[in-house]
Amino acid sequence: MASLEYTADEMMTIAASRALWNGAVCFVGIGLPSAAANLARLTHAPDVVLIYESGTIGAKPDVLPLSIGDGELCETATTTVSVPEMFRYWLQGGRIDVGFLGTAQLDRYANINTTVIGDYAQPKVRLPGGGGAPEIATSAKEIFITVRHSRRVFVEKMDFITSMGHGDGSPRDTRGGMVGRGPTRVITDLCVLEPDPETRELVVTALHPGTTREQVQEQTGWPIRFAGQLATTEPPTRDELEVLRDLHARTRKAHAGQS
Amino acid sequence: MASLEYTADEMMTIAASRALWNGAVCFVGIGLPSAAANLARLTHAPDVVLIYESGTIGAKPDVLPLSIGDGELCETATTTVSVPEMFRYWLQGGRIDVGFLGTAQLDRYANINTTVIGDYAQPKVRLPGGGGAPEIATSAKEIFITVRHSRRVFVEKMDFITSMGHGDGSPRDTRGGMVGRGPTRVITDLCVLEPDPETRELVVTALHPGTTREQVQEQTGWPIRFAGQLATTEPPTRDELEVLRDLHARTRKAHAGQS
Amino acid sequence: MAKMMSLQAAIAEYVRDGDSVALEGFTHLIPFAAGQEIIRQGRKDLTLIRMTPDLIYDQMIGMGCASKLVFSWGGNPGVGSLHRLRDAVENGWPRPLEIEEHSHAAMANAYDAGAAGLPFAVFRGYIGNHLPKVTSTIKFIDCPFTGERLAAVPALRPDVAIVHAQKADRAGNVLFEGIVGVQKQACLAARRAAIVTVEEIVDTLDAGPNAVVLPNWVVTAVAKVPGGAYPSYAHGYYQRDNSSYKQWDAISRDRDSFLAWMQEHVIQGPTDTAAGANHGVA
Amino acid sequence: MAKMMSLQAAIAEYVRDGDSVALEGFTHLIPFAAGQEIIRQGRKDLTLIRMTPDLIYDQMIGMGCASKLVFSWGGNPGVGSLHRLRDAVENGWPRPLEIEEHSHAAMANAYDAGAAGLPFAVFRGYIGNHLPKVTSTIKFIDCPFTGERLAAVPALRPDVAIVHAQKADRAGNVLFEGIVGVQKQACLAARRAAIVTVEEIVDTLDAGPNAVVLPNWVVTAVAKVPGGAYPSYAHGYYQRDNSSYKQWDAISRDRDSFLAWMQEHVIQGPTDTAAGANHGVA
Repeated sequence: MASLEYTADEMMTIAASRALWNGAVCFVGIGLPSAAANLARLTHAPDVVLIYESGTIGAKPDVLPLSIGDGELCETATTTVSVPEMFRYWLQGGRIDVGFLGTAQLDRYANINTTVIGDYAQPKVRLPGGGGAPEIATSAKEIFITVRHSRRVFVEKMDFITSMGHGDGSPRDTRGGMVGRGPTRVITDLCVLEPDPETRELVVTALHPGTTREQVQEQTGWPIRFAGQLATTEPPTRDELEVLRDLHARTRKAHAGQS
Repeated sequence: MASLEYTADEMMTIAASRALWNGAVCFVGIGLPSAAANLARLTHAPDVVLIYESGTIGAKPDVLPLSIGDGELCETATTTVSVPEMFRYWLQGGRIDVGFLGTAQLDRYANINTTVIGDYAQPKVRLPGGGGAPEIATSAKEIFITVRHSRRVFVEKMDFITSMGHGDGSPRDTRGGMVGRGPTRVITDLCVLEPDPETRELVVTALHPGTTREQVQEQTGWPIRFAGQLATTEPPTRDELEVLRDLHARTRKAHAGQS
Repeated sequence: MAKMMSLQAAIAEYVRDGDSVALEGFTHLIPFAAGQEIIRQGRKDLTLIRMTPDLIYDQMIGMGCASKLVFSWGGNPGVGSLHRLRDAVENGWPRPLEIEEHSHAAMANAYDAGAAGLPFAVFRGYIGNHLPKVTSTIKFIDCPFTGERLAAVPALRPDVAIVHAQKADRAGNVLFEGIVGVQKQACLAARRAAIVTVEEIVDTLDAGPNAVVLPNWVVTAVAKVPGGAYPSYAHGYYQRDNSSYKQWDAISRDRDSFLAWMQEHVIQGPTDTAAGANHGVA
Repeated sequence: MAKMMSLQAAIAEYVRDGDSVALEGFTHLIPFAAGQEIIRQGRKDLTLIRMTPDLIYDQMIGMGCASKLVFSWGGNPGVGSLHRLRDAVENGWPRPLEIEEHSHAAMANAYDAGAAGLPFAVFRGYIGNHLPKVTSTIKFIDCPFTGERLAAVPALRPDVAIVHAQKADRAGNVLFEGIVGVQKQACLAARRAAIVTVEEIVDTLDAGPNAVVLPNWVVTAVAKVPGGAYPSYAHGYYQRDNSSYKQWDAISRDRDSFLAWMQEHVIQGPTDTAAGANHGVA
């Protein structure tokens, strides 16, 4: 069988989608996480429960939403609740298996910055802010992060922590089980990273096919560590690629059609 | 015009109904308050808003409910909310003009006991308890109480305060306007009582037609005071009586018919 | 994920002696059939939690299922006392009953806090009354911004919540309509299991986008029990049988007549799938 | 009791310079027409409150209406930055903008507390991040039962709340359907006025018993503005115009092109009753 052509972005989305298991209850961030979560639902995890912070529970969108609250999410959901209820009963209530986040920056402990680059009061770049992420990061049982790998993102030192990953590497205060385990996996277009069980520093545990250690180090702002047993990500299957491309094609058509 | 025949109970309900103004938002206790509030709605106050603690807002029942949550209340309401929302957004939110309560006992400061007679741990009579009343009594802008006048009810000393009236007569702590004025009127089958503006002790301000001061004192467990300008309640009008009797007849028929 | 079970099997599997159990339904959708199944299965030492104990808790208390009651209004609505509750509190019959007494506002907030995963609820309440003197779980805290003193109660987190609803779909998603009380909160607050009896199982709930729906993954078991709320009611299915509530006053006033009635109507009475049947509502 | 008014009259009567104003609508039912009417009427020194500022606050900020912004996520969803918001924060153009920044959980809880008449909200949040360092209204309190440290924020109580809904009946009762966000909470939290624009006025709302309805006596003014949420959307009426959101990125990137667009589309643009008309949605 001839090897399939695919892009690094496709590999990233497919690798991220595989992290979700069937039946997982997933609080979905917009953008890359939403693409991965919906791909999971359309492939190996038909019963994954997708929750968007706009209040939609069990959304099954046919196309990817542009915003966190597109009409498609509500129309296909099991039910739609108010935003206070979403954050109180569903997120804080400890019902979320996986919070799936993107980010603008992250550090070696998978702390997230989506607030500001430079000084908060005199910012160099003002980013959108935290939204739901600061509490998703602590209330969901575990966190997956998906983001494109680059030195602008994987930084040695961040100016601001918007959402806690593993803090300074100290063990988490789980407050009677109501605070989750934090980031357990970071999926990029180059590799998969997981926190070291001891130090909680991110370690590359799998390289996507064709990626080298040097490429990863090149795009990471600190001296990156690799796991002793470094795996290679399974390449996309024909089915995964087809479903993902169909999803993107439907999405492009739908969003272009609304004007 | 020949004078109308009516019972003391009818006079009580009618006098109580007149205390509500058109457009008042009334949190309605079951029993006597519900009869009075619905009579007001069917006579001079068609736009009174009736709220029951079961969550029904703007109920317009055709017959009197036996419980606080009969189906009739929901079917005729503008909307029905959850019980936490009812107590949080609607009562505690400061939106209730009048809390209309009944009681098992009350004292000279219109404090209410619906919990226990005798010692709490070794009760002589165990009453149903507070229900919504403890917070209705403090969160509604003012409180009307309607109850049949007797020494068993109007007691010198109560074993338990379930819902605060005017406490020991000290001025109320209104907590920035979020705590109401407390009981402003008590309507019985004999008379109308109001708190003295200075001492907050209940004072008889109007006698129902045919009632004597002696009768009121006879049925009151403490030396009762009468206002300097003691009024006589207007007797029921033909219309009030007719509407009330129709309401009771419809109610009897409806409740008997369900078995 | 919700399992479709018989009521008998659901109670047998999830309700244990010594559990704290909340059977909720605020005047509407009261889970009578489930409570009676607990009686038939002879559960003991339960902490029964319910805002308005109603006839079903009068029956459970009178049959000796409970060692503690957490409640905020314990009467027969529009009729008078719950005589079995009173007999337990006043005379310890058939066994002593510890009570933890609150106001509705406190319990509604405590369920809300339980559903929200918070350890406690804050509200403006318990002002000027004696309930804080007799209920040890009532505390007061100060607003960190204004200094206002507010009431606090621990979140309610029953081991098991049991409610009745109009319908479930075949996947186990549940719809409540009408007076919805604290049922959703009670189910979300439950630590071990949320059991729902329903009037019917349907292909699709046909609910509006913002209807009160519990998704199947927060429901432990669904049992079809038509008439399961009788003699309370199910909006859209049958009305409240007010005459049964009135008759209960005489039945329950006396221990013997109570026991005889329970024997005839509950112990020897209908099993789950026909709960309302001999009341003419199924 | 809700007054039926034109949007122009409602803004003129209830929104004053210096007010705190919350225009809510979480991605859905965003009250664009009302925000643009505020721009046309030249309001100044507003404290703008909104979880997700979106394009409408970008426009209001860029036109100089605001001196302060309270928010939790300030981006163009799925597209990128809000350039006018960034220009105000980074460069003080057209005027300095003070910001009070929260998380969604904090703001949702703060609206909930405002609606509930509480002075503050408690939630499990702001753990391990830097927002409490930069936002002075974030505090922490201890649970009086478990000792757990929890976050606290003051209740949100805007002077005026402005929202868009699908319909009102002739009495002024308002129905929201679909993604309902915090609109009900914002209206109930408002100190002086709750203004609602609606797609249509109907004889009867035809809502389920538990639909999200604001009774007319908590609504100050209802204005019929078909298309009033465009280019966001109104579930059941029209879809989100995603291309407008994408085009906004280029329009708003530059001060001059922004001002020209505002002049053409808002200042000289449609008045309230025809808000969506030239966008082809009315």
